[in-house]
Amino acid sequence: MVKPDDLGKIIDEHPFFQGIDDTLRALLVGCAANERYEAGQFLFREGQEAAKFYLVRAGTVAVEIDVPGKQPIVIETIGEGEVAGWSWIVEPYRSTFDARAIGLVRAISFDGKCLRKKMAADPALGYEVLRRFVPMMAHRLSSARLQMLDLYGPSAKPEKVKKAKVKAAGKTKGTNRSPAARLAKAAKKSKKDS
Amino acid sequence: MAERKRPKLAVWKFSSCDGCQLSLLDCEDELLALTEEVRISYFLEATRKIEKGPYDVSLVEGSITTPHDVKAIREVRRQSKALITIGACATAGGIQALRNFKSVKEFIRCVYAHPEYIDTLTTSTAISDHVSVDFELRGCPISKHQLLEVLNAYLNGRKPNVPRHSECIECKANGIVCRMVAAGTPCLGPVTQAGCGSLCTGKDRGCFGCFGPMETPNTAALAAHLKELGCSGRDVQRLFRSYNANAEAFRKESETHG
Amino acid sequence: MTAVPRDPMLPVLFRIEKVRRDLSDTFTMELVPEAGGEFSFKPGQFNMLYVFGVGEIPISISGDPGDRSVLVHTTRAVGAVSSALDSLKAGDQIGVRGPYGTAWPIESAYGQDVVFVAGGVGLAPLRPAIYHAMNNRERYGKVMVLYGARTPEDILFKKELERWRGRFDMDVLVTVDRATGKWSGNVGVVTNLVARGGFDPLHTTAFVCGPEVMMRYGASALEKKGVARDTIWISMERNMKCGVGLCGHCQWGSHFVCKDGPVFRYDSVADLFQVREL
Amino acid sequence: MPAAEGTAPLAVILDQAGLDGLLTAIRAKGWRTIGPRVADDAVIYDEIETVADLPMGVGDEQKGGYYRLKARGDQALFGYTSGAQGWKRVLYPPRQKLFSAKRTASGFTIDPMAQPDAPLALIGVRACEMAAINVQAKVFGDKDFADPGYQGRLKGALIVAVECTRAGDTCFCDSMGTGPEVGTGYDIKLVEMVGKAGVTYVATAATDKGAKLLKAAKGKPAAEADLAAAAKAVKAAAKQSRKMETATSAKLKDVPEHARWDQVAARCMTCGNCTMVCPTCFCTTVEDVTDLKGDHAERWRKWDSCFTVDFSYIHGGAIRTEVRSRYRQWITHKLSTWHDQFGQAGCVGCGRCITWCPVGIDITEEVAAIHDSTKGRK
Amino acid sequence: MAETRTIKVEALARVEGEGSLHVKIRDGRVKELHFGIFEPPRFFEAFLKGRDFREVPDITARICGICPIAYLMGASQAMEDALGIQVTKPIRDLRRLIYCGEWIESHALHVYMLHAPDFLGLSDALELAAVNRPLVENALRLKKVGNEILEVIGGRAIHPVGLKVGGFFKLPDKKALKGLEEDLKWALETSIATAKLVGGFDFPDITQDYNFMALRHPDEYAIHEGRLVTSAGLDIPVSKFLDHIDEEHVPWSNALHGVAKDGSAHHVGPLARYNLNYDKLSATAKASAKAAGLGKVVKNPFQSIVVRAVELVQVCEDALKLVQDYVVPERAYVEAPVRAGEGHGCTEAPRGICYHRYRIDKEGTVLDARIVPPTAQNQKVIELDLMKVVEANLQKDDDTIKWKAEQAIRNYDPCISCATHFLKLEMDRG
Repeated sequence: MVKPDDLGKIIDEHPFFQGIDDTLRALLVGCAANERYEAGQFLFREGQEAAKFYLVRAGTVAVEIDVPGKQPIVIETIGEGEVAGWSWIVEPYRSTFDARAIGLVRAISFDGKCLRKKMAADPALGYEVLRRFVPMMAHRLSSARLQMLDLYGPSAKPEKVKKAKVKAAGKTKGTNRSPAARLAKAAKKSKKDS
Repeated sequence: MAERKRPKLAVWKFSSCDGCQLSLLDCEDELLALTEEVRISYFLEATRKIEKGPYDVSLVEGSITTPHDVKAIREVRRQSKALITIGACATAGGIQALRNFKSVKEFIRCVYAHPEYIDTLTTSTAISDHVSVDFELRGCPISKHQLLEVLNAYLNGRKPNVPRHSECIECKANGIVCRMVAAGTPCLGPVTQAGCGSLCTGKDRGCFGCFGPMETPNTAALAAHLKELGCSGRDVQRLFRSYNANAEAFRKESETHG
Repeated sequence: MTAVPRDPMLPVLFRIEKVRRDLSDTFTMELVPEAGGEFSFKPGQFNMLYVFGVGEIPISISGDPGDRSVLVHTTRAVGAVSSALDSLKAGDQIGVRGPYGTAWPIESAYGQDVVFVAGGVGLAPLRPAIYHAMNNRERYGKVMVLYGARTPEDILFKKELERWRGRFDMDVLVTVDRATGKWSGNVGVVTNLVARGGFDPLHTTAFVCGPEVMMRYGASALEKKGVARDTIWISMERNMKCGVGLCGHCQWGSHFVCKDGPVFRYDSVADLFQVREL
Repeated sequence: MPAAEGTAPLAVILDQAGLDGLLTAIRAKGWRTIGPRVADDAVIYDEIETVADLPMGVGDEQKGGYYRLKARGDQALFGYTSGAQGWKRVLYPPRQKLFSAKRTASGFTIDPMAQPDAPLALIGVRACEMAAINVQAKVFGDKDFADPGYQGRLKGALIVAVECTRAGDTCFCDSMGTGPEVGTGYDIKLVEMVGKAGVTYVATAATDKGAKLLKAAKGKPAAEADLAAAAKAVKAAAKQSRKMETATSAKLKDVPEHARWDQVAARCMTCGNCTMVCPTCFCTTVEDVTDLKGDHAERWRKWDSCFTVDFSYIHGGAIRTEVRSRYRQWITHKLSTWHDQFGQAGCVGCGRCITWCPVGIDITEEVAAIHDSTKGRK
Repeated sequence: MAETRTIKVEALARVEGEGSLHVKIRDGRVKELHFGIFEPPRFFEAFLKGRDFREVPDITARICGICPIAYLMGASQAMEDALGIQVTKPIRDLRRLIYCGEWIESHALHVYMLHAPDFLGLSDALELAAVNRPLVENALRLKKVGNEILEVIGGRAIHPVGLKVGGFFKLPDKKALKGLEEDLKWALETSIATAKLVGGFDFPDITQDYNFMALRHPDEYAIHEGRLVTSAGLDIPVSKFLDHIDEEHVPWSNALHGVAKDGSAHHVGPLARYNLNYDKLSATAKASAKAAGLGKVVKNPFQSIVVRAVELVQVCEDALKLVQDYVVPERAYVEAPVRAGEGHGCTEAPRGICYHRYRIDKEGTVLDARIVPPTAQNQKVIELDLMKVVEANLQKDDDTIKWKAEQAIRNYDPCISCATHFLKLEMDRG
């Protein structure tokens, strides 16, 4: 088990809460837990209560949408040093996507209810947490927009040619004499006539 | 050298004067060479021989003016790998699109005098209003040089050199003195697509827009200037309302005058 | 000597030695001069490639600047000329003019961390610089390649990227906009990779190449991370007909992209980026 | 003053017969004489043979979008102000073949264009036009990549400049510092003196080849008084009704979002006339042509204009789709960024873009509007 | 043989425009025969109303891309008539010259590309080129000479832009016309050879007693001016055309049939001109006709190809002379103050007389327009010919009848695009 002191140290080292005031960090530690997810395990599921958020320490978390009849669509991946989950801070506190561990994920989780209560009681903590969450959320939003742009350009697709059915058309029928012979004859005749 | 497979060419006609397809026969110096490179599979004006589709390239002349045309052009599209429309009728509805500006009432009176004989639509519209078109060749009539250029570019897999800019650029390159500036002659050149070879200006007359609107035509600015030159609203309307009357930019401008 | 200089508009004939398909629409050609000899260039420079009867386009050189025996170009077939290039085979000839334009100042980054940020086919113009860095690995701090592609199928030089990733002295991060198939890597835009850092921003030179929008956001992500504007470099793309500053098409503010660029220091052009339709 | 020997410039007085003799001498030396003549209601620069081809007694009236020839009532041959198009038509023709290529069994071969034609003698080059020729010489004379066609034609050319003795209504060379007096680059300079006794020319040579030709023309040596009268006549052309605000125009690149761009876009038709008649606009595009069989290919260079959509096309679309961006590109380049590129403005104040703009958009007025709106700031 | 046969040619080939043919045969007799024109109506007369009179020549030219001069000139003459203008002789000569150009182009096209293949059992001129390439190359060059005349004077071959009411916008310089001289000399020789050649074709033995109608001019083989005469003895000024010619609308065609007031058919075109104006042919043309086996009267419609060739000789010779004699006229056009009026114009298009009538108001705005093109007038005689041809070939198989019938139609070089433009008129009266 990780001791609260060690938790505080881990929190301090993670870029997200880097440099946070000692007293505030102590408050955070009270809501934190060390967690480990094996590959394929879900950190949270779409529609369920957003009970926690995570500081990812190692491994990658895929944020996904489940599509019936298809593979789930990965919207983004969250890696070491980043945060997974922000629905805990936004009413009605339900997760908007699935989060699944790709490979082993180690993270510090924070209990949302616990933290919200402390934030309400201590505006300094509330401000500090929001001050760090809002830029992260803004970054996610702008990244999502860029991702929509098809920034690197679509690939060229060769156009398919449709096959068509056509009515058979009338054939030209030859006559008993070749055109060359007729021409020659015409020329001869005209010579004779002139 | 390996024989290149000759693509099949078809020439189709809708409502028109036949002048644009005649342009193909007017390529006197190139016609025989052309037939060595393409196989003429359907071209009623030139041959009674008809080959089955699909066709590699279809040239389509004329505008859509009857219910039968509407069906026929879809069939042509289905049979054509590349569909190239040729001429103002096919690209903008042609002179016969002037009917589009008549009141429906008046028009119905015309049509229904003998409804049992005649089957016609109230509008004359461009081919691209009905099916997708791969390339539009402008002009009333088209320039045979541009026609050859498009076929040539197709055969050689390159982009056709058919500029979309104003006729003025062509005039200046040809060393023609601007009729509007130097003689006060009303001219659609600044809003008309190049390609004719500065024909009218070369003959001391103003451009009447037979190549249709250029890529970004500022018709309002030109119309204002035409009025400064002494044109009445009606004159301006007539100018924009001729062989490419139903091309959007010209149609809209013509509707604000009169 | 008053001889009239050789016309810069005349191509030199090269023969295609090898063609490799990279992606469904992207391919790499190796060319050798028909008349023999070597071809030297600086990373980031481009050539005008002429396909007989079809036309000419500017294409960056994507090969190793250390190998002068062969000229390598990676092209994506998007227009008539690039599609015509795509249809050529080994043994065919093309015309080449160049090399033209400015280069990635890869040597100015000696002693620093170098970060290559690439998007889509923008990895190709950076590859010569990456080769240079790897050929001179000891002269650099960290070497990072951050690469974004549309889907896993659109990742250019995939095997090479994997090989580089396998090296202990190089960091390679790849991300895609849309995960397909069995992709288990990063999903998200390439700027996210920049945001993750892993380099020393105060001692980093960054080379960014990709579509204009991607470079704009890529450069600003680097800036946010603390990399100074004057150590960020980008490579511009504009319509070019001559490649040598005579035709006027590639103007961008006061610059001719063909001869003042394509590689620009970010601080000298950041303002231009903000002007629409410049 | 006696006819110049040694260092002093050669100056002679020619009457019109003498001028004709000069033309004959020039042609005899193998130059193709290109000069002003009247065609299609304007003065154009075209092949001329004798003085009879020149526009005798022809003046012009020019204003925004307006050009009319006017009889002067005298015998002046250079009584107009500027011709419909400048000298770039001959020094950098609208269509130039770059090379032709032939398919072979193993690939193809490239044949460079043919050697240039007979050298050109440009007769009647004005101050602004001389300046424009020098501007283009810089554009096409980059240290790394020069255009051999332009440079070759210019090098082989004989330039006979003619001083302006009156300014047209669209002229503003004075404010651009490119006139009214002809700068450097010419071989012979003429000042046309229209007097009661007839028309004479004060002809000065600036180069050896100019001096040789002038000597052959056998004029009467010019006296001090003649030279003084000529200098005075040139001064009259400095009286110009239009003026460029050069301090503001050089800084246009700093106001890319000025509201004026939208205002001019309402009038601008993007027809490209201004760029075509501009004597310094140098943009070109290339066209590839083939024969039907695809065995023979050619590459041509054609004048292009930054007012076209295609000009800024890169795969997927054009950069400058809006009229405002295209007008802004043209005028900003001409007046502002040209300084960064070539150390001077790209405008020589000839006024052609004003006269030949069908709707009379006036480059000086556009700059003045921006000048007025930014005046007093800071 | 089957009791009932229906022969259909859905789309006629090698004619200008779209037409069709339906023949119903019952018990060995032609029961029904329709030469239909399904070219859609384009309502020219309707939209000419309200246009300025100066625009009419260019607009009516768009009726037909094959013979635009017939429209440009007919409309210009009608307007000149309305305004009371007479063009000068040099302008008149230049007009005849450009018209010669149109005739050369159109006749060369028809003789070699559209008609000759029929006599040789070929589908088209390209097949002919496979048999005898130099012949087709010559044909194309001949056609090109005609187009060059159109281009030099009019700017372009199809819908030239240089013509206007009163004359021309700009006159060609002497040098430009002079450049045509050598080509025309060659064209004259080639035309003579052409007449000889096509005179040697085999012609079905079919003759008809037509009522021919053509322009006739006292001094020349009438092309762009003259009085209207018929083989029945009519001799009227152009302005009286509508007193004698009427139109009927038949259900199977989008074109009106031009017929005489008494309901009889009249025949316009080369055969009519030849028979009515033989005396006005040049000596060369007459000699050529003789060499080709033609007499002074030709009543076999299939021999129209020979007559066309003879007319080629005539117009090449005319054009050559006009080119040689050309002096740049002082003025390009004649101008007159605009006034209200009515005017008539009639010229010989390559395929027959083309009539125009307009009324304009005092501002020069068109009040009313009427155009009767040649093919509309020939529709009825074409049907009469077809009747004969089909009956003479009843024992043959359908394909042969089809071909023969097509050939009979092609005798008239029918320009179907022209024929359909005037439906609006008919409907007005309905």
